[in-house]
Amino acid sequence: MTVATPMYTADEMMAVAAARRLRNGTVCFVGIGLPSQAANLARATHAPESVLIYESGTIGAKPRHLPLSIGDGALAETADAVVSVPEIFSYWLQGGRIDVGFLGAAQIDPHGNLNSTVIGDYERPKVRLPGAGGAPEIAAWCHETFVMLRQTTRTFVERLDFLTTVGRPRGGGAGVTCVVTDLGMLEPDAQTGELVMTELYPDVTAEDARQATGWELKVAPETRTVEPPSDVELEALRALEPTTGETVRT
Amino acid sequence: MTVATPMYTADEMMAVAAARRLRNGTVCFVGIGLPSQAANLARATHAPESVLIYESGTIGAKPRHLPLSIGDGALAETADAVVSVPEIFSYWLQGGRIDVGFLGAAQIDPHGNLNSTVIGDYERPKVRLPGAGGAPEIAAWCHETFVMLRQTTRTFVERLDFLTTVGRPRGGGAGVTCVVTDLGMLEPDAQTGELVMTELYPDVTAEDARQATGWELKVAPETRTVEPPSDVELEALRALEPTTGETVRT
Amino acid sequence: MAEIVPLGEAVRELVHDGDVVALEGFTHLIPNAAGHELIRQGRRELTLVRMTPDVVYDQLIGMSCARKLVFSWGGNPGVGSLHRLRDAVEHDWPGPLELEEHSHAGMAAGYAAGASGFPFGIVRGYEGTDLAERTRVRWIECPFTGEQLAAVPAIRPDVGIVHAQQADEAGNVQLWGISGVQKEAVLASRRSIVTVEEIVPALEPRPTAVFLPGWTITAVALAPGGAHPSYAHGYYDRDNAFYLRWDEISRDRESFRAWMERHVLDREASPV
Amino acid sequence: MAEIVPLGEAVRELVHDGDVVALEGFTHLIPNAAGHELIRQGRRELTLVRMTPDVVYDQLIGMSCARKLVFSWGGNPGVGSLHRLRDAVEHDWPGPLELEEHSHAGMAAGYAAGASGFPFGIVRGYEGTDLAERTRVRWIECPFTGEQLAAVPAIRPDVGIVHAQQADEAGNVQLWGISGVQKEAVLASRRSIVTVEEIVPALEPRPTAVFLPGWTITAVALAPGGAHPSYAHGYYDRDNAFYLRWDEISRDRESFRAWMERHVLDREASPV
Repeated sequence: MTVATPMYTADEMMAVAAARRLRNGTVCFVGIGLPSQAANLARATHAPESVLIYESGTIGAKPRHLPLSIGDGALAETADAVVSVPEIFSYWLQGGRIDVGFLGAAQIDPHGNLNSTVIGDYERPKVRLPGAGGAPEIAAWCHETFVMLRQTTRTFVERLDFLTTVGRPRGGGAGVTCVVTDLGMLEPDAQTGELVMTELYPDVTAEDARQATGWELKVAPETRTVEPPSDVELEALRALEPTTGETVRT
Repeated sequence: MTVATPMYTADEMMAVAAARRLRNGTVCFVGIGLPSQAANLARATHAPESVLIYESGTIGAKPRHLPLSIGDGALAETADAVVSVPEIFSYWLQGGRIDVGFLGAAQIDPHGNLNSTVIGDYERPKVRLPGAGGAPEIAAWCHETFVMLRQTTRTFVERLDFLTTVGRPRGGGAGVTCVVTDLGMLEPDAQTGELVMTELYPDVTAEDARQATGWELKVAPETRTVEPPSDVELEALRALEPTTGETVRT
Repeated sequence: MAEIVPLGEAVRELVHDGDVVALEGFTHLIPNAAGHELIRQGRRELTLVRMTPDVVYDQLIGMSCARKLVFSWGGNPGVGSLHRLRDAVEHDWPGPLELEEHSHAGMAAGYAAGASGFPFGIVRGYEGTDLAERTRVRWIECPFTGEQLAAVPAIRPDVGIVHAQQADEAGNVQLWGISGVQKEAVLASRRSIVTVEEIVPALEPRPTAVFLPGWTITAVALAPGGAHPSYAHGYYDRDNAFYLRWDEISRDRESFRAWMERHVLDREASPV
Repeated sequence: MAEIVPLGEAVRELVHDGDVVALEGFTHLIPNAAGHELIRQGRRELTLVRMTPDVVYDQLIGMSCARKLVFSWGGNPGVGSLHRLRDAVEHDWPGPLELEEHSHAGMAAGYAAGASGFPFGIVRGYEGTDLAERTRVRWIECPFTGEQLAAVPAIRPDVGIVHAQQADEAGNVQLWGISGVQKEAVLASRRSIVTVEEIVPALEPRPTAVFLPGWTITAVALAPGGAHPSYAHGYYDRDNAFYLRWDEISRDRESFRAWMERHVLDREASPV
């Protein structure tokens, strides 16, 4: 059942905006949360042949609902293949066969470098974050990397508290080519590599974006306005919502 | 049906002599031919829990008949596990978890070094042999290595034409601890590491062994005489004979 | 050949204070029962190794079992922080916790090197990150191309502990579904304990199965439900509700203590 | 995504004179039909790569397709010598053959490195052997322990060719039984051809199965019986009698030529 004027959340707008950038057949390396939402939405709409690889070793996973963890049983059950974690990171990721990697982060700097390790001093952190996980090698070896995080002066900082992942690595890939936020999208400048705001969501102004950025944000002369999520996109996205967390014992 | 005084071939004596040296539960890395015969004979007689690993990736293979190649289907069908060839050589062989490795060779020198590469000059060989295969790492990483080859002045040489495999490597294992020939057995001297004839088959004299060796063969003061194959051993060994090579298409 | 023993006995005989212990599991088959037994037996000064420390490591840290953590991603998957881990790192409660952190690729390479008997593994990573100074990485040059690569030291735990679906009477083990680095963790460790959902007369080969021969394992212990709140493919699903609840339970030191006393300390090892 | 094409077309478009070509198979699933197509199309100056070159490599060498062989064990398994290989090395007939030889462990590490995008792999071997001077091995020092290890260069063929039991319509491939280094050979190669016994509507996961996604393969070609005289697990057994007969056929240059003309040159590629 569709709604005349769709209401949607910021997360939904982010997932839809990222999903639209995936061409059909793209091989994606995805983590949990927004990336998993975006990649599965793409698979459920315009990119049915996209291949989802989770670092838990599942290749070609086709979950009907979003997994709560990257190792949920649904991923193994629906995957074309399940391989070991050392193999996923050697033959598949570092082997350079993945088109698009998705990353989140706690902080990003003007060159797309990411922090997912600590807020504050490393030895005595204000907030201890989960850490690197697969991020450094995902950014280095996927052909391109999409970053998804909310845009605030606390997350978009001139200087990272800790550099976990290099935005433009000397790896096989192009590094971070797109940052999807709750205000719009940024892309690196071809010359300088500095992130530039190139797309804005409906009712978001360039000034809003500047206010939400901890550095002198560059905004493209002609920013595109992103189409709001369509009914079809919203329905597909909401149909992916995880089932309740109740456990079934057999 | 048993025979009163068993008649047996030199190969059968070699296989029996080698098999007797395997304790029950030994983990063996075996190649085709005499080593495969010896290891399977041990499994069929006094060492039923011995584990056979073939370099084709079959762990715990239990063939009813001797395979003609190390990759025969019977090995995969009867194995506890089948792993990739890179894994067999990394996690299993170099990982140092194998008790006894078996090797053949075209030439052996007084220190148990082996040649399976060429006879004559490398650039213009008289005989081009198959090459190293798994031998160098088998000798280096199995806890001990048994060599099986016929004893003649052409195979037992002072100087190898080519050193393919080190007899006492600086690896994890003891290297060559036993050489089983068609005349008896040699073991390295604890001090010098030089091979000493320690056991002789029935009706074989120390002089026979010296005549068949291309160097000044040392013979132990008290050589043991090896028991001839028993009826039980011969029957078990002959029951392992490969089935005919006719192909079955399904 | 693996001995089949009660879990309590396996932990008592094979895990000592100060050991380097890897309880591995990549969201699936996490050896929670074995972790609880370590807590009940009051192990101290452990170096805990795991790519993805989650609830059971949060519990071990909060119960003062660990002096050091070697890891690559430490969080409550799909939920958020591990509050006991954060409390230890941010406020030294219940004591200070030394960290050695890697990327997933680096740690996976370290386990594979350990299983292969190599002193190190190689990764094309770490370059340009602050991580390089915070982990045990060295730079080596490819002798053929001159390319610089990161070398990570082999991971060689004193004890590797994993959970599997099945073992047979001889102590051979089979697990299937997402297998993570469990095979490497067992093969890289000096001693190993495998807890299993059940002991079956014969292991029937399955797709995606990882087989560990009994002769590569020190002890096998029966622990039905031993992976809960994670899952055992073919036996029970992931208790997602518990992971969400743990966020509440573990946020506060008192409620954490109370929960541990009620659900772990006052409990017996799973009977055998 | 792999294209499903006739074998003749796949070989014509993907394999060029002078290419480095790996037709892999460890006694099982040896891509003999593909090798015969290379001979029929008269490829020249190939560098042939394979751990265990057997009959089909003997044929390629005897038919003047190869200028170099990269290998670790070259023989007729369970029978003896490869006479065409020996004739080329010992008497330069039909032409000289350059050799680069490794140990199995070294070559397996080279393939794994190639599949992983690493420039080299490491082996604890070669030390003290004459092989070290005859192969492309360099010594590196462990930056943590100082131990000396052998580095072997990554194997990166222009074309990797393997045979599998099944593909689906999308060009996904599944093979099972002994899988050797086939996965590594395909993933390490710039282009790849997989010949299959049959194309099925859907691949059903099996124990010991190796799955290669269609997007890692350049071309899939139907070639029923394409592994003969080796075997295809679940389809047909190894033709041991042929391996014995090959010893006779290949001993003599004329009988070899006659056999090749009759059984390979005058034949069409397996129809599709």
